[in-house]
Amino acid sequence: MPRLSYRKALTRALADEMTRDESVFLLGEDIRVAASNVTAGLLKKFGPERVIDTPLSEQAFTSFATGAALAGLRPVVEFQIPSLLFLVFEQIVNHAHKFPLMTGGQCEVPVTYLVPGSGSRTGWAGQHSDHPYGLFAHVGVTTVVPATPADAYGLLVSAIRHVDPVVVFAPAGAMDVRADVDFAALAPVPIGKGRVHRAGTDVTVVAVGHLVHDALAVADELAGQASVEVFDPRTLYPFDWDGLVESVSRTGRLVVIDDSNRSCGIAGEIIATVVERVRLLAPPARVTRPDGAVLPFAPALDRAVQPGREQLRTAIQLTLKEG
Amino acid sequence: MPRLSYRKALTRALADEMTRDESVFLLGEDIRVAASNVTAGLLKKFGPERVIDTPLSEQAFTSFATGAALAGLRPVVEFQIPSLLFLVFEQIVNHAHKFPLMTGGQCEVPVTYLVPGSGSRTGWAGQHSDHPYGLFAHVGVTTVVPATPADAYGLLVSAIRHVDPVVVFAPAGAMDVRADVDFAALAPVPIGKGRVHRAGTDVTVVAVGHLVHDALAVADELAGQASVEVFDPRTLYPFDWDGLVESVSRTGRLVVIDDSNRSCGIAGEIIATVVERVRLLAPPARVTRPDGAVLPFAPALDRAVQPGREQLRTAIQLTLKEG
Amino acid sequence: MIRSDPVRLYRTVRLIRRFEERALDLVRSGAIVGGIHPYLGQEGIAAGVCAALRDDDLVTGTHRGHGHVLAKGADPARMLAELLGRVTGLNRGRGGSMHAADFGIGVLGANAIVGAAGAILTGAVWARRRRGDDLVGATFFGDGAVNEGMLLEAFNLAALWRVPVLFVCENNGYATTMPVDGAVAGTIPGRAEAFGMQAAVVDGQDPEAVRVAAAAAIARMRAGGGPELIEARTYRFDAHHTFEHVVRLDYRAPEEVAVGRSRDPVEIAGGRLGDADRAAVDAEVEATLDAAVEFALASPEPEPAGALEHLYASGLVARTGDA
Amino acid sequence: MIRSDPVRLYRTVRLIRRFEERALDLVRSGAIVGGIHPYLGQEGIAAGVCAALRDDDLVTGTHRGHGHVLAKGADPARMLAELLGRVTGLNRGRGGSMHAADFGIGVLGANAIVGAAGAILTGAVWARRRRGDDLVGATFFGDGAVNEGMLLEAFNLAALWRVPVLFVCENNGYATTMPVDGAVAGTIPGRAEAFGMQAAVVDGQDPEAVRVAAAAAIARMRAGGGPELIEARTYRFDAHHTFEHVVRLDYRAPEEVAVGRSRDPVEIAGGRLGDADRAAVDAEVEATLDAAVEFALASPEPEPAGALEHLYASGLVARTGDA
Ligand SMILES: Cc1ncc(C[n+]2csc(CCOP(=O)(O)OP(=O)(O)O)c2C)c(N)n1
Ligand SMILES: Cc1ncc(C[n+]2csc(CCOP(=O)(O)OP(=O)(O)O)c2C)c(N)n1
Ligand SMILES: [Mg+2]
Ligand SMILES: [Mg+2]
Repeated sequence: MPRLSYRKALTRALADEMTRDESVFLLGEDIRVAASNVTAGLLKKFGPERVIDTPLSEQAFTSFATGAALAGLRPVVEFQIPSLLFLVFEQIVNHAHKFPLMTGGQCEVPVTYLVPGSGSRTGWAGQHSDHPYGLFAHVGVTTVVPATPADAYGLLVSAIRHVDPVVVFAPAGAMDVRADVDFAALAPVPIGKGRVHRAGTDVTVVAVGHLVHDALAVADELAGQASVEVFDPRTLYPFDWDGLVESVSRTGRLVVIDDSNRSCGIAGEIIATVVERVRLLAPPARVTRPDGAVLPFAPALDRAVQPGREQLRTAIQLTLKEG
Repeated sequence: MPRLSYRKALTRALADEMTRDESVFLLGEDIRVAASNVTAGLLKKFGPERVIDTPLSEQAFTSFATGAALAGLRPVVEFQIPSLLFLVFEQIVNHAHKFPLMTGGQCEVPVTYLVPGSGSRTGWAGQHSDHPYGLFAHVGVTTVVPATPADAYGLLVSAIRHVDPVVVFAPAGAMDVRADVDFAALAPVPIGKGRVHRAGTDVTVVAVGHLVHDALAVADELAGQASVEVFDPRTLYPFDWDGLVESVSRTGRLVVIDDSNRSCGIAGEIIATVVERVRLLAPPARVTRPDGAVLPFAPALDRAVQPGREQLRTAIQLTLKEG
Repeated sequence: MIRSDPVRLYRTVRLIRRFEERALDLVRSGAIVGGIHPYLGQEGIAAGVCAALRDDDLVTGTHRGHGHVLAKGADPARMLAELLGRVTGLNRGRGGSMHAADFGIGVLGANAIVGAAGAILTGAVWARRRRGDDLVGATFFGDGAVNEGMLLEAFNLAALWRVPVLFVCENNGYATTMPVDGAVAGTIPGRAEAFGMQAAVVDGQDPEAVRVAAAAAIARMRAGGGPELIEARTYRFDAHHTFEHVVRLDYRAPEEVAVGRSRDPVEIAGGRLGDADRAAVDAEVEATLDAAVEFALASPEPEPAGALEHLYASGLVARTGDA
Repeated sequence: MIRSDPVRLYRTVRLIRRFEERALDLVRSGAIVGGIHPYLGQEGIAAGVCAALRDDDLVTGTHRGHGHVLAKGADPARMLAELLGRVTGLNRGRGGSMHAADFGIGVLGANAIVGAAGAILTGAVWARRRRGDDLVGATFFGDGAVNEGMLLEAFNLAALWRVPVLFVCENNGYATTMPVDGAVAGTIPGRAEAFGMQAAVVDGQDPEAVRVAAAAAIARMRAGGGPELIEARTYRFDAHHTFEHVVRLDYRAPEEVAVGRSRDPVEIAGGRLGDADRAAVDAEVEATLDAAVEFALASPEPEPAGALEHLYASGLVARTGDA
């Protein structure tokens, strides 16, 4: 089977949707020359009317996309840096998200916000290394974080077709992942549906984004000691609670690994919802960034702030011991 | 004892700190005439050099405050609407919050962001009724939500004296609360310290902001059936985990009521942290706004989206039945 | 309306005036919850601009938006029902005064966030033109909004991409209580000119003068010109918001208010009609509004169970906030 | 520097040039992680402006900020150590290239968010003056930044409150790959003039011309004038960011680059010195940088255990992300 990289999967999803649906167009900074590499080749294929470089006016172009969506188009807005989402938070949350309810159902806002390279890009330091998906899960904007090339393709396609705004985080730690993929089998991945990457019976590990690969590696390492199920929610909001509850009901144990700040993050939400619905055999555990984390520049410090395999292994082992 | 309203407690805190410390000044929209009523009388007392009306340039004046704080002053920035915090999210999170770490400890950013009337103000609809304190708890900005006049005074004083940025949410539902207060006993309330408003033995109810009063009312109603402890965290970040764990360890049961969206909210964080540290007798429960809530205009709909006493009563009763 | 039509213009101005006066009564009686931002005194601007628009053109309004929505042709009965939070309202009672929208007639909504709508309208007009509709747009905002960065970004985008949007600044001298001279460095037309836009200043109290200026700008825009700005000088006759009827804010001298109110757009437009014509219009407006009030008050309130209808266009049902 | 001092000016320009070239070597060797935004070609602007400032004046830089920090007087050894993420760095290795700061000499930091620093500097200068320090500030930004609403808001605040800030726009023709003509409607000086600021265009390749223009503006500001803007026309000799050394982006014709590089500030400043003087400066700079590289490379890396030191000025210790 041919290999597909995560990055190229995103490109392919954009190209396929632009081909399928004339109303899809791209908006962003340096997307013509494809500085992020995700829009590579698209200018040539679809022309400058559908691959539009914007001035550095994130607030205006985000709301411009809202307006274009209200008028029936399907904009995909690329953001070069995850923290640019802070800059346009008002435009997404207060407008794009709220328009359908506030107008009593008069409109739809089908915008996709794409963040290639979210989380730490080693050496880009404090203002370029955030992973703010939890913020969108809190306000209730559809949020997906694909882990694999096929899911990157399928979720981006679904995001573009979705009638509500969707934020697509493509973690820097996943962008270079490659996988054997049957191109003919590439298909939309339903929003709100998780995926069991590896079945197990002793503990459910929920891993978000690139950390799915770390979770799989740790599960392999521990294979002799324990049977670890790895659950990838893929969509953080709306979350596949039924899928997860099914898994945890079987295993009775829960560990979450998530590359965002601890307090009020998605890992905490997962634990809270699970303990509301399932009686666990042992206390749940999570591995996250610390509270309030800001990523320091020096590479060793940057890594120290991100959740890692070592911590996950310890968390799993602790959970297995208790109960 | 004299009566003090929550609103007047905020005014008094501002006046006392401005008197005590020349470096404190106020910045905001319509604060000279005190449209929110919180700055009433301060222009006359402290003059236009310390009570400064700004143009409608929230981003610039928020960062202006950051700069002034870097230069040794202590700005208090008033925001008329909670969702204005969305508009300045980048300025607070990416700059004010990150400067100390990113500069390797070269600076402090002692800014207070004051939001009088957060949450629903009935009839102000979708863009004016948010309660986004969970967002700040996630990014790690110090966040306080006082429930009583004395705490409003004491926490605002502490916020102003704090060397890091602090967001002070003064819920609309608490602004008209009055209490008998010994003025001589008004004092700073430590940041990060919760308060047991009512001791109990059967269940710990954690209530945030104005909902503390609802929780106390429900606890009274249920007095015949159960002994309810009401815990008011007062500070949401950094949270008084030790105080809460102490309470829940005694009662063995936990219910949280919080007027913000469910997913990735503070209620979920409270449940997650508690179950990590305490073995409960029954599944914990929370009463919150729904996921992704936008407050509709019509008053009955607005109320329907906010958590209320009825729901809290049911949650407590369910929790008591189980286990 | 390329030609002058004094009767129509007067009818619009009169309709808005009397609508507002009826709405004020309903605020006083408590039937309208949350109050309104009365448009009294500024009617000539919405009337004049909308008279120069075609039915298929698009507009966005402000927090002070009743006039914009009515002038574009919304049904006063459904508008009033919206202010009363009834299911028959334009937004099915979900929006209220600050969010009234009527997509069917090109009203993409009043908007409660100052300066936010300009970019949205720019995107919508651009998208509709791209889809082949030969229309233009007009976006209303106050003198306070020209200090919002997001609006200035929208000026740039619209000018750069030559999107035919008429930026209509209603300069009523104040942003709430902030005088324009205390907030705007430079001039309002100067801000548009800085982005290469043509800008004009017009007497906002004279609906015909506004119509002429708007018609000229719109004609240029329809002929392929870029966006333009009109600063309409006006005066707000009443409170910033009806809360001022309860809490007196001291920022406009009575003499100033008297001078401001002396130039009344209703009198100016009415003075151009014969007595009989004017009386006929007045009677017609009164009958329309009598019916509107009756309709609105008789309309049912929405069911609380449906509080979150339309939250997601996708039909996603959000998790409730219950335990 | 009210008078011309060609030796000093050349020394600064040459120092920045050679610093950048050394840094590029260290990027290529992998010693500097994450890459840099080289300031090559633009040295004359930082050198000229900083030559017109006093030691106690304040500046902020950009993502392309090495030149600004060095020209204001930072120790090249500690600056280089910062780029290498060493504890001896200006920010103790926590900031890196885009956040280098030296509060002791009035450098409130480079800043990785385009357009963000202007309001911060405005607040800082205002605050220091209010505390009795008779100083001014200069904030550097690119041609892309003039499309950011937050910067335009800062123009307004500074002009309105007459804060003596020199807004220095380094127009190098591109924001990453976006040509200035594709992004800026109107002109750059026109944007400042719209807010009532005086604005000048200067040849950014001639350090002395920059110095003269900056000195004139600063003299007016010190005499009580308001903020001013200088647009310095320049050309970026190298990549937007060193990632371009790896991934070729196609947006500048080789002929254009050749023309751009033909006016070299180092040659222009050097040409005003006698050969001996120039050689002496060159030798001095080389010695300084030899020592700097040696110092930086010999400096220890920070301990991962201290990754979150300085996260809170209050000393708050954040919860870790471990289970
Ligand atoms: C971004 C934003 N800032 C502040 C407010 C609160 N607010 C509502 S209306 C208003 C004044 C607006 O003034 P102007 O733009 O002149 O319009 P006017 O009210 O005079 O019609 C303010 C400060 C808001 N709704 N949005
Ligand atoms: C607000 C914001 N938007 C986008 C970026 C990503 N980015 C970094 S530098 C840059 C280009 C900046 O152009 P300009 O202001 O002209 O400065 P130059 O790089 O040419 O020196 C962009 C888009 C950013 N850092 N901040
Ligand atoms: Mg106004
Ligand atoms: Mg540039």
